[in-house]
Amino acid sequence: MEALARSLMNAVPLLAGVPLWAVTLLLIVAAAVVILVFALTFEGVGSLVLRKVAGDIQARIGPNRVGPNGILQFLADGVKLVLKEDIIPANADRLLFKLAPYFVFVGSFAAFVVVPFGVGLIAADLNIGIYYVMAVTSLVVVGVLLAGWASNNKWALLGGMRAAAQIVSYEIPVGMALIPAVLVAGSLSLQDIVRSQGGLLGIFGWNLFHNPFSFFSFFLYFTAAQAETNQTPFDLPEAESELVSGYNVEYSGIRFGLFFLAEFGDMFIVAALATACFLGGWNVPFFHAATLPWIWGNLLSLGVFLAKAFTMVLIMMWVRWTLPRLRVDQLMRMAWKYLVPLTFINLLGVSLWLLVFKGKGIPAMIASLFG
Amino acid sequence: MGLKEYMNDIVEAVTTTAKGMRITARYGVDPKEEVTLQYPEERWEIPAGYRGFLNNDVKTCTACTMCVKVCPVDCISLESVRGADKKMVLASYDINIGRCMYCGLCVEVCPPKSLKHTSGYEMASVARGELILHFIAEDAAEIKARVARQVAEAAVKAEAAKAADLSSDLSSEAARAAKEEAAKGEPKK
Amino acid sequence: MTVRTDALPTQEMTINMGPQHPSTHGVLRVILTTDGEVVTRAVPDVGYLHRGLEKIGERVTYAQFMPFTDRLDYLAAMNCNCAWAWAVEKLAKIEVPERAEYLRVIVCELNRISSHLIAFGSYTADMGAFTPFLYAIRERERVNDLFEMLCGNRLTYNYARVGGVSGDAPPGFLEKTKEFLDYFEPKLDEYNNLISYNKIFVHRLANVAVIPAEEAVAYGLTGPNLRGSGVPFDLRKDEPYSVYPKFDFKVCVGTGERGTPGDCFDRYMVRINEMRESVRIVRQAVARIPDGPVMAKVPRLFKPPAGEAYFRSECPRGETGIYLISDGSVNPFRLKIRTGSFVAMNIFEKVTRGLMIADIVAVIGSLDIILPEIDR
Amino acid sequence: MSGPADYIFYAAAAMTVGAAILVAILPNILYAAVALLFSFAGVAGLYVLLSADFLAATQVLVYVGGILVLLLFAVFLSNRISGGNITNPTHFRLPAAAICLVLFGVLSYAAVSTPFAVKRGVYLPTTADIGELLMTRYLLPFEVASVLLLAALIGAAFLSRPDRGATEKDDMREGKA
Repeated sequence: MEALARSLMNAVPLLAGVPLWAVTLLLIVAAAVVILVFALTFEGVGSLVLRKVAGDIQARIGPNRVGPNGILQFLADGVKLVLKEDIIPANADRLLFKLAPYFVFVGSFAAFVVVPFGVGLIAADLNIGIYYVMAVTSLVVVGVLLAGWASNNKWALLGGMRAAAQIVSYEIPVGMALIPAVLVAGSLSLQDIVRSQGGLLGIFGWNLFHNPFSFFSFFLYFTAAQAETNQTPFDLPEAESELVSGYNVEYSGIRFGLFFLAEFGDMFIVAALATACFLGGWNVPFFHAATLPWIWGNLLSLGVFLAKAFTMVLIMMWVRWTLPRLRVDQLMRMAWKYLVPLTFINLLGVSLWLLVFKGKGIPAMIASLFG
Repeated sequence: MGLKEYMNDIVEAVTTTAKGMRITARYGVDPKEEVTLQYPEERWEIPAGYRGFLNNDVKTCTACTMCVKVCPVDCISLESVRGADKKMVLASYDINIGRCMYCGLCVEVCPPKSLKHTSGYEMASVARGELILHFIAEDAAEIKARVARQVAEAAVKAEAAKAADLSSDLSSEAARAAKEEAAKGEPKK
Repeated sequence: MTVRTDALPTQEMTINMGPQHPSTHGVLRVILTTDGEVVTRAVPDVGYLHRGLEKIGERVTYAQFMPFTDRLDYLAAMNCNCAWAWAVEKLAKIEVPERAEYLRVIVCELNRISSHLIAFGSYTADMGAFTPFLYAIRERERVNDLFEMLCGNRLTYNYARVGGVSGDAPPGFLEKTKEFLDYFEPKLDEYNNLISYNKIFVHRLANVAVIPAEEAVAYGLTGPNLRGSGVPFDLRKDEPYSVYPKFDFKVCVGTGERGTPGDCFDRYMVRINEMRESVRIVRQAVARIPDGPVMAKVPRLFKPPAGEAYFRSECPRGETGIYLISDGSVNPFRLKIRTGSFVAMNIFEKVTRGLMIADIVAVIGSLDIILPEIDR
Repeated sequence: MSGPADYIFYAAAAMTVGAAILVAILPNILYAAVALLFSFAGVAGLYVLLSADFLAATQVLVYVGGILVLLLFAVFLSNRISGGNITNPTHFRLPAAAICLVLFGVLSYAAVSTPFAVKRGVYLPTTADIGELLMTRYLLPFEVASVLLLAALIGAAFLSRPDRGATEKDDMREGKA
C-alpha cells in the first residue's frame, strides 16, 4: 500500500503536500470499501443464484417476480432484511446478542483482503496470505458460539456448539490440504502461489495437475472447506430439520442478514482459495496477463479469476442441493478418521515428491521430455 | 476396520455422490424438466367433476332441506316458508364456504339438482362474514312477510270465494293470481 | 450406540422439540432429555391435533362420516375412505359391485404411492436433502391430478361411499392412470440412485433405531414399520379383503440390506419397494377392471342392523382398524379407530434411547407418522 | 517512524490493557472472554506494528481460534448453561489490587530502566526466518513441545473415555455400517 501511495503521490502533483501516511490510509480505506462493495454484491447475487440453481435442480423456476426474470430478488431480500423488525429475545444477553453477528461478519469479510482478484488486484498482498485467512476466519467460531449462547435458546446453543466443534475440527484438514500449494510455490502469499501456476503449460501448470498428491489435495480441501463454511452436507450448525436453524434461530432483520452474508462470504472465500491455490488463480492459460497494459491485464485476469471462482461456487451449490446431511458423530469421524489422515498422507506425499523430483510437477516433466 | 473397508468407504461415498449429482445436474440443465405452473398467469385445466364453490340455483330449488340435513359440518342454512300454493318458498339460502369442506354430499342428494359445484376456487377475504355466500339477496324477513301477506290474501280470497259460494274456476283464478304474485316477488341471486 | 453418560459428569438438558418443529411432521411434541447431543430420553407428547374424530363419528350418520375419514390421514384419504366404507359394509352386510371394488383398489394403491412419496420426500428433507422432496411432490401432483379427475378434489377426496364409490371413472381416467404408471416406475430407480443408496443417507439410517421383529410385534406395530422389521405381515395378503386376492403382488419386508434388519433404512426401503408393488397392482387392476355399476342399492335413510363389526385394512401408515357398534339407528353407537401412527408412537421412547438429536428426526421420519392419525 | 504509527501503538496498547483489566474485573465469564478476545486482538495489532505479521496471525489463530474457543467450550460445558447467568465471583479484592500495584511498579521500573536496543529497519517478511529457525536451531525445543502437547492430548482423550472396551466395540459397530 505504501509503495502504491508513493507512486500515486509521484504521479499526482496535487498530493505532493499530503503526508505519506494520510495517502496510505486513504488508499486502505478505499480498498476496504471496494472489497466491501464487492463482497456485499457477491453475497446478494450469490443468494439469488443459489435460489435459481435450487429452482433449476428441483424442477422449479426459482424467484422470477422481482425485476426481469427475478434478477432483482436479492435487492428485495436485502431491503426486507433491513426493514424488518429487530427482535431481541427477552431473556437474551443483549450485548453479546448484538455483538455476535459482527464477529461472524468481520471474520468472513476480513478474509477478502488477501484474495488475489487479478494481476495487481489485491487489497493487501500479505506474505502470510493463506495463514492470514485461516487466522481471521477463526473469529467466526467465536461469533457463532456467542450467538448460540446469547440467544438463550437451547437449539441455538446446540447449533453454536456444533458449529464451533465443526469449524475447529475442520480447520486442520483445510490447512493441511492447502499446504501442498504452499509447498509447490514456496510461499504463503496468495499472489506468489498464483504466479507459480502461470507459465506456458496452460491449465497443466495448475497445482491441481502438479502431481497426484496435489490433485487429491484439491478435493480434500474442497470437501473440508465445505464443512468449515457450514455448507450442506455439513450444515449441521444450522440444520433446519434438526436444530430448526441452529445458532441464528433467534436472529431477525439485519442481524440475521449479517450471518447470511457471512455465509455467502465464506462460500466465496473457499471458492477463491481453491481457485488461487489449485486452479491457477487469475492465470490465463498460455498467456501472461501481466504483460498487458495494467488496466487490461487486470481486467482480463479478474474475469478469469471470477469465472473460476464462480464455477466453484456453482459446484458448491450443486452439491448443496444434492446431498443429505451428516450426523454429528459422523461429521467428526469424517474429519478425524478420514480427512485428517488423508491430508497428512497427502502432505507427506507432496513433500516427498518435491524432494525427489526437485519441485517439478508431472506436466513440467512431460514437457521437458518433449523438449 | 481394515484398510480395504476404509478405501471402500471412500470410493462408495464418491461414487454415490457422483451418481446423485449426475441426476440433479440433468434436472438443473434441462429446461424441459421445469414443472412449475406460473399460477396467476397460467392455470391448469379444471376437470368436469371439479368440486369448487357451491352454487344453488334458487329458481329450481325446492327448499327440501336435504342438503342441510346431509351436510356433515352444517355449513348450509336455509329458511323457507310455505307459500300460498302450498309450495315452499325460499326465504334465505346461505352457504358458509369458510366451513364447507367440499365433500359434495349435498350435491349428490339434491333432488332437483339445483345445488351444484362450480369450478370456482379463488376467494380471499379479510372478514369471516364475507365467506358466507347469500344466494337470495332480498332480506329474509321481507320475503317471509310478503309470503305471509300472500298466504293471508289467498286465504281471505278463498274464504270470500267460499262465502260467496262462487264457482270453482273463480277460486282457481285467485290461486293463480296469488301464484303470479309470488313468482314476481321471487328473489334473484 | 450406547449412552456414554458415565464418561463425563455432565448436566442433562431438557429440550422441547415441537409442536412447532419442521421435522416432527406436524404438531408432535417430543420432550427430549439430552446429554449434549445424545438423547437419554425422548417422550412423545401427543394430542395437539385432537379433534374428537371418534366422537364426531357417533353424532353423524354413516354417510356423513365419510368426509371426516379424509381428515384421519390426509395424505392417504382414499385409503381411509375405503376403510370406512368396507367397515360399514361389513357391519350392514352390503354386497358391493365388482367395478366399484376395482376402482377402490386402484385409488387405494395410487394413494399409497402418493402417501409413500410424501414419506420418502419428507424423510429425505429431514435428512437434509431438499431436492428429492420436490421430486416427490412433483410425482404426487400427478396422482392428485388423477384424483381430481375422478372425484373433483385434490386432497380430501370423499370418493368412496357405503355400497360403492361416488362416481364411475370418467372417460380417459384409466388411460391416464396407465400413463402415470409408465412415467412413475422409472422414477423409483432415479430416487434410488439419487438418494437411497447415497453413502451419507445410508449412514444416517442404517443401524439406527433398530426394532427387532419380536419387539415390533409386541408393540403392535403395523404396516411398513412392522414389515421393515422383517415380519411379512400385510393385511392385503393375510386377511384379504375387497378384490386384493385377485392381484399378484409381493409383500416387501426389511432385510437388513445396509445394516441390521429393522433399522430406519429398512423401513425406508420397504416404502420405496411398496410403491413398486402398488404400481404392479394398479397395472393389473386397470387391465382387468370389469364393467358394471359402481354403486349398490343402499337406502337413503341407511340404518344398519344392530350389531358390531371390526374391519381392518392396510393403509400406507399401517393398519387402520375401524370398530363399529350399531344400535340400529342412523348413527353409529360407538366408533373406535385404530391407526398405524398411534401404535408407532408407543415404541418411540424405547427405540430413541441413546440416539443423537439428529437420529430423533430420522426415527420420526422412518416411522412415517402423521399427526391427525395419532391424535384423531 | 513517528506520527500515525505511534497513535496506532497507543490505541492497540490501550485496547490490550483495557480489555485485560476488563477480563479481570468483569463478573460474567462470557463477557470476560469477549474482553479477552479484544485483548488478543490488541496484542496482534502490536505484533503487526513490530513487523511480525506471522506472529500476529499466529496470535489470532492460536489464541482466538484455539484457546478462546476452548475457553468458551469449557464454560459452556461446565456450567448450568441454560441458566443464563454465568458468574465469576471475585474474592480478596484489596490484596489482589495491592499485589497488582506492586507488580505494575516493578514491571514499569524494569521497562523504563532497561536500555532497549532501538532498531530501525525496513519491513521484511519473517515467515521464512521463523520456519528456518524452527527447523534448525530450535528443532529440539519445538519437537519437545509437540511431544508434550501430544501427550496432553492423549491424556485428555484417555481421561474422558474411561470405558474403553465399550467405546471400541461401538466404533466397530459404527464402522460396519
